[in-house]
Amino acid sequence: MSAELLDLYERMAVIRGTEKAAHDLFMAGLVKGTTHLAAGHEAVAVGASAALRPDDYVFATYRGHHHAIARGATPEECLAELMSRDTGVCRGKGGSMHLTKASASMLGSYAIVGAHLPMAAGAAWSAKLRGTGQVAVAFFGDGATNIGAFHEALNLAAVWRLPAVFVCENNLYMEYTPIGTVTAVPNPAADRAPAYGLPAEVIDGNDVLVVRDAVARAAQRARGGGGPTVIEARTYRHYGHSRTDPARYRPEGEVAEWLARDPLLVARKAVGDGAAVDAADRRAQATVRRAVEAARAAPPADPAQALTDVWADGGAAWRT
Amino acid sequence: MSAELLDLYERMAVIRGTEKAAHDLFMAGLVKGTTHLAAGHEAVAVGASAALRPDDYVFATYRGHHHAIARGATPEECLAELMSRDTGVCRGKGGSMHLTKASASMLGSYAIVGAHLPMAAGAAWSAKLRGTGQVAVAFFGDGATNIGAFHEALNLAAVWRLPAVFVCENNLYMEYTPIGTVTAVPNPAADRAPAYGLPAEVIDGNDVLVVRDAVARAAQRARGGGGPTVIEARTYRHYGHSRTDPARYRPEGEVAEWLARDPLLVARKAVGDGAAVDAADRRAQATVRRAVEAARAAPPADPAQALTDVWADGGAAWRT
Amino acid sequence: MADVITYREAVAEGLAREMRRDPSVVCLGEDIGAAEGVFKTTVGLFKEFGPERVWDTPISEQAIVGAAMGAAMTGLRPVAEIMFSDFLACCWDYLANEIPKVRYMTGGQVTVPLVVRTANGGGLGFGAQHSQAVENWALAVPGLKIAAPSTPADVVGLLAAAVRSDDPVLFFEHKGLFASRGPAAPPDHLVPLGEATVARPGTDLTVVALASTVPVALAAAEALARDGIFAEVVDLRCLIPLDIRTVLESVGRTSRLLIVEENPYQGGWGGTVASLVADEGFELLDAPIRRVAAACVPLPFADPLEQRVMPTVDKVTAAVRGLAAY
Amino acid sequence: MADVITYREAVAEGLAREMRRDPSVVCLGEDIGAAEGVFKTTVGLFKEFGPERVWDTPISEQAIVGAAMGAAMTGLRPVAEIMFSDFLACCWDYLANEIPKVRYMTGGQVTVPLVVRTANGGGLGFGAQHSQAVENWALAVPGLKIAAPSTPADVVGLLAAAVRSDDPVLFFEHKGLFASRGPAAPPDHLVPLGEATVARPGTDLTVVALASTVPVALAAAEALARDGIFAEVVDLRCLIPLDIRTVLESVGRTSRLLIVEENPYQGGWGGTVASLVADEGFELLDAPIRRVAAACVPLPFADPLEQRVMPTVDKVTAAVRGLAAY
Ligand SMILES: Cc1ncc(C[n+]2csc(CCOP(=O)(O)OP(=O)(O)O)c2C)c(N)n1
Ligand SMILES: Cc1ncc(C[n+]2csc(CCOP(=O)(O)OP(=O)(O)O)c2C)c(N)n1
Ligand SMILES: [Mg+2]
Ligand SMILES: [Mg+2]
Repeated sequence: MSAELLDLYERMAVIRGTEKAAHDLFMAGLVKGTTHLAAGHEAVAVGASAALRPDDYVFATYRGHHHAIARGATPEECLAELMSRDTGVCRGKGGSMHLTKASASMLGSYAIVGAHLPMAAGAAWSAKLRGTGQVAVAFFGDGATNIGAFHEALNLAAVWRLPAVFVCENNLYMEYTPIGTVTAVPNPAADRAPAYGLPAEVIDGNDVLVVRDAVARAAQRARGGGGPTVIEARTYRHYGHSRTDPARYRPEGEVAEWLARDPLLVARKAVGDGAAVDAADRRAQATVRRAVEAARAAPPADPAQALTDVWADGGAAWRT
Repeated sequence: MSAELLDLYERMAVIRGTEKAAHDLFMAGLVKGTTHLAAGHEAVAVGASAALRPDDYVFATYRGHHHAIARGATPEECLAELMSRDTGVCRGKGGSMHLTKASASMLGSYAIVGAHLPMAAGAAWSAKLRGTGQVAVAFFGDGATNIGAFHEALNLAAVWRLPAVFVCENNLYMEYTPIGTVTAVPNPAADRAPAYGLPAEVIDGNDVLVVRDAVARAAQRARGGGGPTVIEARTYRHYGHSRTDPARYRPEGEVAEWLARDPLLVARKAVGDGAAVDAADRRAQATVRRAVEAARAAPPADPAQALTDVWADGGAAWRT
Repeated sequence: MADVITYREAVAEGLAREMRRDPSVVCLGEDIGAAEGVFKTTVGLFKEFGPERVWDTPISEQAIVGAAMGAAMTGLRPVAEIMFSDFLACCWDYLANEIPKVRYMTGGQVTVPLVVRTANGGGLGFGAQHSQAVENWALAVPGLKIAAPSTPADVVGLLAAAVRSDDPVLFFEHKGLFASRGPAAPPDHLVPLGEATVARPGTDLTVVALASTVPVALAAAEALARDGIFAEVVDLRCLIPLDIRTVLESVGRTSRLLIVEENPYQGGWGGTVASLVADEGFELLDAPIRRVAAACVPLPFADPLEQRVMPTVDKVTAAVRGLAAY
Repeated sequence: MADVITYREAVAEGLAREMRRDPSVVCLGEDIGAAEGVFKTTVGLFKEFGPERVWDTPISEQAIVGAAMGAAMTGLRPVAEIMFSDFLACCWDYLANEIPKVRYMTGGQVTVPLVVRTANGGGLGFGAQHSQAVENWALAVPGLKIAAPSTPADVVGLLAAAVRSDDPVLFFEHKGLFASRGPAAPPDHLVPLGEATVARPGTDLTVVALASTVPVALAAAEALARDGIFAEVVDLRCLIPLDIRTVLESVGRTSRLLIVEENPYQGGWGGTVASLVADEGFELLDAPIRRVAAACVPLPFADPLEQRVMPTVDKVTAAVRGLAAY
């Protein structure tokens, strides 16, 4: 039994539990707006994080709970954000779609599809110019591969040989529409990599070790001056696109097949030691329980916060 | 000697002469703003037009004099436009960058790089839905292959199997910067085609027959329901990017090499009959001379025109 | 059809009516076909008109709107959906530089009869990138017509006008109104572009509103009437063409003007209305022109913060009282 | 350095000063390096600072501004060039939805100290897609600072403030002013963002102008002075922060306000200024607020048409006379 794998399992379980809690809190009317659960995608976030340095930059999407937590945002501050608490990781100003933990180099969750890929290229450019050896990673969906920013970012990163890693979480669907119906190639990210002279891998995104290893290879290449890599991690979301979506458009057989390949099950099997995994599950549950309690007990977001933080001086004044 | 080829030669010579006139008129202070001469690119426009139906749609760029004339705009109405005459093809409202001859299915010259590729996809979509058998062709520069609209247009056209042809005029430079320094692949258009599952050809853009044949194949494929094709025509501009550019950034040897491959020289050789070509040259010169005279004699653009044609009712009212 | 329908249903109804009437009307957008729209505003269309008239697209806003433009130039009347109006930023070149200019810059050679529909506005806790009222971006662009209905019947009537218009129309559906109800539109209902309406007559002051701020203004007027302050509420319905005549006539009766906008003050359409009145209606005014607009901040996620930022009935009521007492 | 320099030279000078001062300042854009810029506004930079500080990019406006954002979040101070301001439409998502919002929506966790420079405005016969004054698109977006200098010295001083600002700044250089001349900026010249200046004092009426309309207003004021009409010209210099105090003080002295904008009337910044004055300065006014703006059409190519559309000295002079006689 590998201690590292068990640890990765527990991290995934914490994410799973946190999102389950978010879902329940939504149903209880304590979370407003919308959420895009990443349940099923945990291995991508946890595997990648295991391969990265703490100061490597991460950019994620509106479906970003797993990345925020994998990079070091606490379940409590994430749930508090969703529940509009003053202790939320963005003080209630971001919400589910914008979880950000800058102190852990998790530089944001962005809700305009594809927009963060150029930002990641820019962070990689900055790392290169400053000579820090940092890598910048962008996580994005299959649907994001058809938007212009994807193209521009990959070309720029390739030409400037930037230390960037582009990780597509291909979960087969955009919101409700299968990616295959609107994309001209079978692997929406990997099949585009040659257009930028970039290496690509299609990997099993539900196996945390496979993800870890692929990201490690890409990060090493990036740090060594070898430029960007495209990784297409095949995975699946357990819930619908967002809280309003029952996801009926997905064939039953497909859902069952992927649930059987749940990243937690895959990791559980790989650990081999059922008792150890059960113990990890219990620890994860306790972590989540404490987080829920703390978030519930936290003070509500402060309306005065609405008029701060537009400018670097902390304020929002636009006129004299 | 092929009569068709001689005719194509003469068409190219008319375009060359018209642009030379535009240049001279600029120097004489009779053309304002800017011009982007296509001298050197004539074979692309004339070769493509020879392969297309009169009702096939064409979309071009700010470097579009050759396309407008090849599709049926007269030298006179083009020069009149450049000279701000009321008889200009756009009544003085477009200028050099926006030559358009809608009645000849030449649906415009667009000055935002890459913007017209989605439009061409849309025209192809419309042709397909209306069942007209028309094809839509977008001509664009090498530099346009790095902008997001290129990516989105090619993917959409591929997925919807639209009757579109994407013709890149690769003249090796953007404004002043060599395309190779900012593009991750050697053939900026053709090497991207596989990313959309599209066939591509790299062709000699200075040989009018080569262009004609390649576009004919692509148009046939498109009309037959085979979807879009990417054609990358290698060519060269004889002048700088625009009238203010002496183009010193280009190595002398490179310029000389390409001038020796001037599309008019290539066609002249292929025709074989020097006397016939000389006669065609004389006819072309006469055509241009008449056009210049007519444009010079035309009335200036009418300031009242400034406030028309915003809306389909002919007016510009935005309030009651 | 029911007597009362939701704003959301009105969108689908308005589209269906036009698609039945004119076979050249086609729809395209993300998830609008088989899935019937993320906001359920295209329910029934795919079933009735099939995949040749209702097209699911990739996430390619530039291709969606750019293709709509090319199609509109060549014989179709496309209705493109941009899911959230914030995403207009992803295809802004088409809305700002291409679609509204091509008719003019070709000297009238081409016409672009298209509609771009989009879900606009905040109040639902969707955060900074899914909540903006962006009609002001469009207002600054010559060549776009801009409609923003506040009631289900107006949705149907303005959509009919928009689809039939030979000019490009940006059609803002307000997310916060989708669930609201109102009388269904009569058959063949058509509301011409550029005609404001007096949503509630009054004598003491004019409140000009648009889309989501119409119900806010009406609620405030209702509350104030109980205190003997009678506000006239003008629903602009369109920003371009702008029916300033109706506003000036109302101010002629009331001598006081309050403008209620969902967007921030700076750059907002209220500035255009205010400056027209401050010029052409200067002599009519007995008091300063006031505007209730959003704070100049991105929209925050949390409810209490969002309420602090956006115009509310309380803020409008307070502003009316202040102005009436001036 | 020469005592008098061009506006164009001032841009390169301003950039060089900041790059010398702070090694974290880097430039990126199309043709700005080896070619020294399409408008020759980056002359000398590549030679002095080399390819590690001055980067030529592909034609990828989204990547340019998006990468600048990522770099600004991680320790650099990028200055991105968007060649013509019309092309901001090609990366509008970054200017409208990402750069100005990320600080707020992360609760202040990140800061985006960047400058986007761009050549703005018309009058040169560049046609509809290369001539717009688009500062109003930005005005409607909370979170962007907006500078638009009218003189070479202000170019240097405002550029210094912009680069040093920890907030994102959209910096509009006016194409029509590039060839104009003015006194060079003294060493360490800095003009704080958000401070208007009285470009010419006067007593009879206030003319508020920006960038290209400042010389137009000054020329009109000069001509009118000969007839005994004394206009005070306020050069706003920035739209955000907006120095409305200086405007209100001036109107307090003159009681009359004319606003001169290059953009069309609807959606223009003049509406924001007008509505602030129509509210907070209502009692100061002895006459309607007037605006000279462009016609609501795309910019035409031909000279006589462009002149018909844009604000000119004659139009301003006529408007001042009308207002002074009111
Ligand atoms: C530019 C843009 N267009 C559309 C949307 C609406 N939208 C949000 S998520 C989504 C689907 C994205 O699919 P994918 O990239 O596969 O990511 P997933 O949600 O599957 O993780 C869409 C269309 C958006 N947020 N941004
Ligand atoms: C979106 C956009 N970015 C930048 C420009 C400025 N610009 C005009 S032409 C040009 C170079 C285009 O190069 P290419 O596509 O190779 O065409 P060519 O001029 O060589 O025919 C550039 C950068 C523009 N018009 N549009
Ligand atoms: Mg997906
Ligand atoms: Mg080129």
